[in-house]
Amino acid sequence: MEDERTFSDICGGRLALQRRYYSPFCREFCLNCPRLSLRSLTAVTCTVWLAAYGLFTLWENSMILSAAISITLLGLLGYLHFVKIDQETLLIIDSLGIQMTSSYASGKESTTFIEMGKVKDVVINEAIYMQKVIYYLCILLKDPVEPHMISQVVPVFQSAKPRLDCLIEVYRSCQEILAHQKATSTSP
Amino acid sequence: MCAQSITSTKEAKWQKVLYERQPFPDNYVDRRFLEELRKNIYARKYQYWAVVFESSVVIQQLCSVCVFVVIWWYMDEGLLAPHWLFGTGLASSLMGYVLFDLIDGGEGRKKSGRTRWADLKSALVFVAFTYGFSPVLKTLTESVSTDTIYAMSVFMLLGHLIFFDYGANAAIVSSTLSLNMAIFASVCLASRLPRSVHAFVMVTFAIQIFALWPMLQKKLKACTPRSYVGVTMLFAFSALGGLLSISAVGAILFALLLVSISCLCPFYLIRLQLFKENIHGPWDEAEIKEDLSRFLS
Amino acid sequence: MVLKAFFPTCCASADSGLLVGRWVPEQSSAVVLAVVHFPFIPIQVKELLAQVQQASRVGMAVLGTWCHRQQEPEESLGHFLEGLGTIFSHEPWLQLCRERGSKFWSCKAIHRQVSAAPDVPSEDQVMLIFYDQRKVLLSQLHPPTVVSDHQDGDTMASTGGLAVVFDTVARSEVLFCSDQYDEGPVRLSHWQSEGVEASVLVELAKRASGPVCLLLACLLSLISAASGCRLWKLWPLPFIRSKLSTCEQLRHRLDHLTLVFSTQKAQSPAQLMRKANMLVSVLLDVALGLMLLSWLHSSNRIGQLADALVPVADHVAEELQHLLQWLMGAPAGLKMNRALDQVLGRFFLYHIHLWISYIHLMSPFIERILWHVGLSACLGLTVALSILSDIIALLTFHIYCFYVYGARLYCLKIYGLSSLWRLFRGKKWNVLRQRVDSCSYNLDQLFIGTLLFTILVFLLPTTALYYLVFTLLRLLVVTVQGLIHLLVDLVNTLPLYSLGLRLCRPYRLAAGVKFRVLEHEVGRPLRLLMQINPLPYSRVVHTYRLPSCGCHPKHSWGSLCRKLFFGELIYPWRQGGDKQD
Amino acid sequence: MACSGGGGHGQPSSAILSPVTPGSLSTSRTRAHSICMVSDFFYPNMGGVESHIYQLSQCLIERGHKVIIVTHAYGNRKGIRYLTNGLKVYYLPLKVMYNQSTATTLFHSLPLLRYIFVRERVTIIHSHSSFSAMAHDALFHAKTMGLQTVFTDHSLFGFADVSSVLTNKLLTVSLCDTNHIICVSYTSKENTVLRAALNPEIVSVIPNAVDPTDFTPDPFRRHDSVITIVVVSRLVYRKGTDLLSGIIPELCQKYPDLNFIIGGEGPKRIILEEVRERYQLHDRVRLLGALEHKDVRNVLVQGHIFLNTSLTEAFCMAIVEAASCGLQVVSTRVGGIPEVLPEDLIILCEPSVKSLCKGLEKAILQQKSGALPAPENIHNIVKTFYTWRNVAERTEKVYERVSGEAVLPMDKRLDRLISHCGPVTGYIFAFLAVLDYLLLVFLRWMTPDSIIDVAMDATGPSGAWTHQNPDTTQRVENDEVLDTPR
Repeated sequence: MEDERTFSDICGGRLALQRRYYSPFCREFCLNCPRLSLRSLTAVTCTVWLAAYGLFTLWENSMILSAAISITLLGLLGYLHFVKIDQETLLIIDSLGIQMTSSYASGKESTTFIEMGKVKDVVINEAIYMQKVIYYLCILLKDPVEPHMISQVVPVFQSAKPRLDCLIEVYRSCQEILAHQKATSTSP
Repeated sequence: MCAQSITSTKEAKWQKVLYERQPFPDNYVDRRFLEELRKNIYARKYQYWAVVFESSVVIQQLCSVCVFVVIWWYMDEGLLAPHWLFGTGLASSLMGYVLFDLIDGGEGRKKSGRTRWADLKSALVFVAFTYGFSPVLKTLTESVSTDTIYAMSVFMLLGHLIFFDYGANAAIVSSTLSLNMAIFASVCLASRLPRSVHAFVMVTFAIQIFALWPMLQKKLKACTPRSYVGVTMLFAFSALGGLLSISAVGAILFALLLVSISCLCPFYLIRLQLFKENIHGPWDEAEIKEDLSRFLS
Repeated sequence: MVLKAFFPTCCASADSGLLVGRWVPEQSSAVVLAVVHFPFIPIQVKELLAQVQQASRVGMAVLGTWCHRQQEPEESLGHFLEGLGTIFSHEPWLQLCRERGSKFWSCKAIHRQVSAAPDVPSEDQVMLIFYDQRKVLLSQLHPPTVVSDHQDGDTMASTGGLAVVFDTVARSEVLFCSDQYDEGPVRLSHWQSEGVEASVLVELAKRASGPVCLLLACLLSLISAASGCRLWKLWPLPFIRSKLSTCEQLRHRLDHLTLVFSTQKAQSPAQLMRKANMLVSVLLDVALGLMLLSWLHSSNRIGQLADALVPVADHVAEELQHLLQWLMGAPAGLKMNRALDQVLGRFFLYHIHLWISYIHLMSPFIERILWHVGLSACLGLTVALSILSDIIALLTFHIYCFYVYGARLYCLKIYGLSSLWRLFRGKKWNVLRQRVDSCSYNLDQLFIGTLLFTILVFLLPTTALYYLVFTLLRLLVVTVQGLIHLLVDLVNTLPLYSLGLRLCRPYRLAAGVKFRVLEHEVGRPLRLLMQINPLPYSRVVHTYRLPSCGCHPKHSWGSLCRKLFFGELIYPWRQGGDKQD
Repeated sequence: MACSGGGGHGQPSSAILSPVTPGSLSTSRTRAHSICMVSDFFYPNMGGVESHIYQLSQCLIERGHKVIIVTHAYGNRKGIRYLTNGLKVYYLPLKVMYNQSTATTLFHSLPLLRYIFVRERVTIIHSHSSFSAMAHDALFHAKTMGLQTVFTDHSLFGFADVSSVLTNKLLTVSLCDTNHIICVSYTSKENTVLRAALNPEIVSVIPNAVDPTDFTPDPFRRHDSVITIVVVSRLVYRKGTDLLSGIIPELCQKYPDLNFIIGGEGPKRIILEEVRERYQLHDRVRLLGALEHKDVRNVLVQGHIFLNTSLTEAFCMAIVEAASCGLQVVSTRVGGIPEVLPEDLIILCEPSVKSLCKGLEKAILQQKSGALPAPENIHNIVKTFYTWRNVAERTEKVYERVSGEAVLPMDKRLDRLISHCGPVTGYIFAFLAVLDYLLLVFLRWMTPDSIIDVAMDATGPSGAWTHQNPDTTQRVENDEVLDTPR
């Protein structure tokens, strides 16, 4: 089954959360950020161009204009390829692991898979971020040496920072799967 | 709650203790509030003439700076031969040296345990070094513009006057710094003089007037106040005279300055004492009266 | 726990038969390695498994049955497969089945000895995970999981779950290498490696490599012995060698070659990778060097260079002379002390004069020198480059001298001024407490101190200017040398082999795995596709970069500026002193 | 200290002792406030203010209020932590300027503080310690946001030198429109009223307290063959370490059977060591160095007499702790000390070596003649004096009163500032207040209150911590928290 709900991120922008329940022990949560808005793009381009023209009128050097063009193009490419993240996916499979995929606007995907053996817990944590105090979902990794300690905290949905209600949704079903995992892994 | 507490405890007397719970609200204000407040406990009363006498130190210093500048002016104009200045300086310093020991019959020397040999040595060091460096001094600042030099020396002399140890125990007082600034200024000025002999003489004179003369003054002030006042007067007038020979306006201004410092400022200080309002009370940080250094000596 | 069945994609189209693989009870996951086809004799299957097991030390077993509903009519097969379970008893008994119509599979895991109902087989949920046998076999997980011990493969469970899968597949390589043409007693289907004769060249190379390595190793040992002999330990030589970057580079390369051609085998794959990287970098280096050589020796470029060199040196000297003339005047309207200015200027001019004469003295030999230098390019581009940087250092020796004089002078001044400034303020530096204390000087100390202070203050600008100018020149040279060294280091350290591998065979270097959920319908087992998540390039470089021969400055910018300000000497190469601190 | 248990539960309730609040636990059970304590000084820093804030918060939580604490980051202790009973602490990443007090530009802390106040739905801001710049910032912003403000002053200040003149001016500005001020002793109240030119009606006196259960006597730890004098204080000038350095040789020469135990660390320690060297007292004067708060009791009970040589004190907790351990207290008569203990428990002296030696000799004689009451008795008397629960009740009353009052609207506030703080300062700070308001408006436009997540209550009426509801997300992650990239 699959459904979609809209939430908002900490800055008020709207996010779409898709939940796919493949089976009782495999679920996928997919957060879609708003796409690159044409308005902001044009705004940035115009500012760069105006600046370029200003310099051009100052120095009468056409190099500046070409430089401006290349800068805008390269900047846009770089932004789309390295910065702008369109979609963040959290795939959690019982007794196998948790997989986080973040796909960039250019289609590039970066995936990290964490085995269930390393996962200690999934919690919602509070943090001071820029001039805000935000909630964020994070995966606690076991310390290989002593298992009750925490070696690392992996934040989830790092680029699209959803608000608490959205996080709680994800958190609940993650907890269900983790609980099932704990229950069964102890029995055999 | 306030009301009932008041009524229920007409007879109960408020006392300034924390360890027992009293039938008053926490923000209760008693009659005895601020009764331990005191004002101007440590305010000092000043005598006018005493202040004037103390101010003479400042006068002295101003005058010595003035004299120095005047002498430099003479030498720069070539009105004053360096040999002559050197001779007089030497003579006066010898006189002062003798006087220095005569005044207190040599207790100071005994106390400090400084031998005449040491004095001679340092005197030799002064002369030798100054003489050795005077050619360098001559060429030192020739590429620097005169105005820069003047500005620097004025600044340094002001610094000398500011940091000089007038007997007040303030934080900024540092006799070392003031002396150094004076010497710096003297070197700067000396380097503008026409020949290296001039420079040499100028620097030695600076040492005499900025380093040796205040020592003698201090001793005079301590032992024979009357003569000290006399010397101060004399010195002030000589300085005025010297300045007068250069510019009348300068002399008048300087005289005004001296008068205001020696007469007006004390008067104003005493007036201001009346407006003093210094709050004291149990909250003050108690200061330790007796000296505790004896336990560590 | 959910039962995970790792199924090789290459077997998806195989005929019905038995699933052979390994059962990992800790994660309740079954790693299917191959399918045994009908007809077979159970004893032979068991023998095969036994020999594979003792060869690969992996607990092999018959995990269950696999039926591909396209050939056989099911009803006959069904009971038969049921029956097989009794022959090869395994817990739990997998029953994989692929229908003809739908592309969805059915999979059952049956427990027999369930205490509650012995006759009614109980089932639990199964998850099918397809994996590409070849890729998994060849790939190598990063960071490399420590393989606990090779004695028994079943302790692998101590390491992470997927590591076990990778390990299992990697170890049961013998199963795949079995030649496909000789018909064994048992017909298996799995990914088939192209046996031995597929790669004759590789085999030949492997055979040949041993003696070649031995030979080269002997040569190298001779060379190193020669370089190690006592003659080189005589006084000036070690110093010079430590300063010449050419020697550094040569020694570095020598180490590389000795390591590459060392006769003992590389234990871990990482070490093997390292060797390969070194070999490739050396080869590339030499190739580039030879190109350079051919370029140089074609159409007498050496001669042109030599002719160009002397005038250039002269010109540089000229420029320096003009600069000094300018400084001895009133440069940029700065107020300098004329006497000192003249003295310094003359001193430096004399130096330049010396230098020019020296250059002219050695001008006739330059061409021959260059020619020999050019020959050295056949040892590799890096060697040529480092020789170049050494030549630059030699040709700009006079600038270096100026810099040193200026720096020393300036340094003295600065220290004198700082201590005299403390005296000026009536303070002194307390060495024991490492702080500034106030101190009462006596009169003549004060006087002399102030006198010197004044003089130094007025002389400071002159020295400072000289220092500044020569430092700038020096920095220019240092930057050029630094760039050359950077280039050399790039060639030295870049792990080209790994990068190429990452480019052509991404699955060989795996950062981990990633799963894709294949489309599925309710009631059927979930099907995941396990793909290999290749290592990003940055981490490839970071993991496999070769050690550099640290012969370039390790200043941080802050410390560099501090040193410049206080007039301490800076060097392009790593100082012996720097090594200690 | 800040992690030692949950506040003072030594007494059943000290309410019975106060005629003001009969059975206050039941009657004064009014609506719960959500309080935000702001101060630069908090655990891991150690001291009187820190323990005050911690214990007070614990007791308020126990009484059903919601309490959070805001302080600045200490080293890598940044972000959000939870202490005992779900006491939530924000360690804000602000630059520390001078001994643990943050640098203030009066504005740079507004965005974070406002965010916290909004998300925690704070109703009352309670700032501590006039040395803490952050506390004053918080007051300033809270007034701008229209929240009730309370300020607790823990320290005394003179009027003599330039620095105090300046600080007093700032205090005037900061307190002139604060709703209520709390002082720890009557002397401190007088001082504060004078410094900030306040109306004494809005200044309450609520003393500090000690946890009597932490400071119980133990007569068997002390050796009665010798007499031991204990000193526990920071070894700095204000604590009169110089006096101590004079007292030690005097008494040690006079009484051969006298030992000193000195706990505490500080710049003046060198003096004591020099004295010890000079008079070869190594076997009789023990310098313990810095003490953990939990060890203090074990040090105290080893002695017979406690010596306090402070030159200024608002409310000396050390002597109360010592008396609670059953020691005879000898102290200087400065600041609020005379109000703290009754005459029969304390010997007050002038702050001079002679007077203190006299007082100590008196105490020694009493000790030798056995005229002193038994430690148990002293403890039983002292433990009724100061308890945190009582402090919490009285503070709660202040909150009640404050929450009734109205916060000055902007115009009135500006009038107050201008009329109350002198022409120059008044106008300057009125201007700053306006700027602050504009900045706040800007922030509200940038991130409206509606999109700020309301935080889960750890404490208070619906505290997730107190009634453990299952799916609360409040897991304490003390180790890793994201921080502002700086």
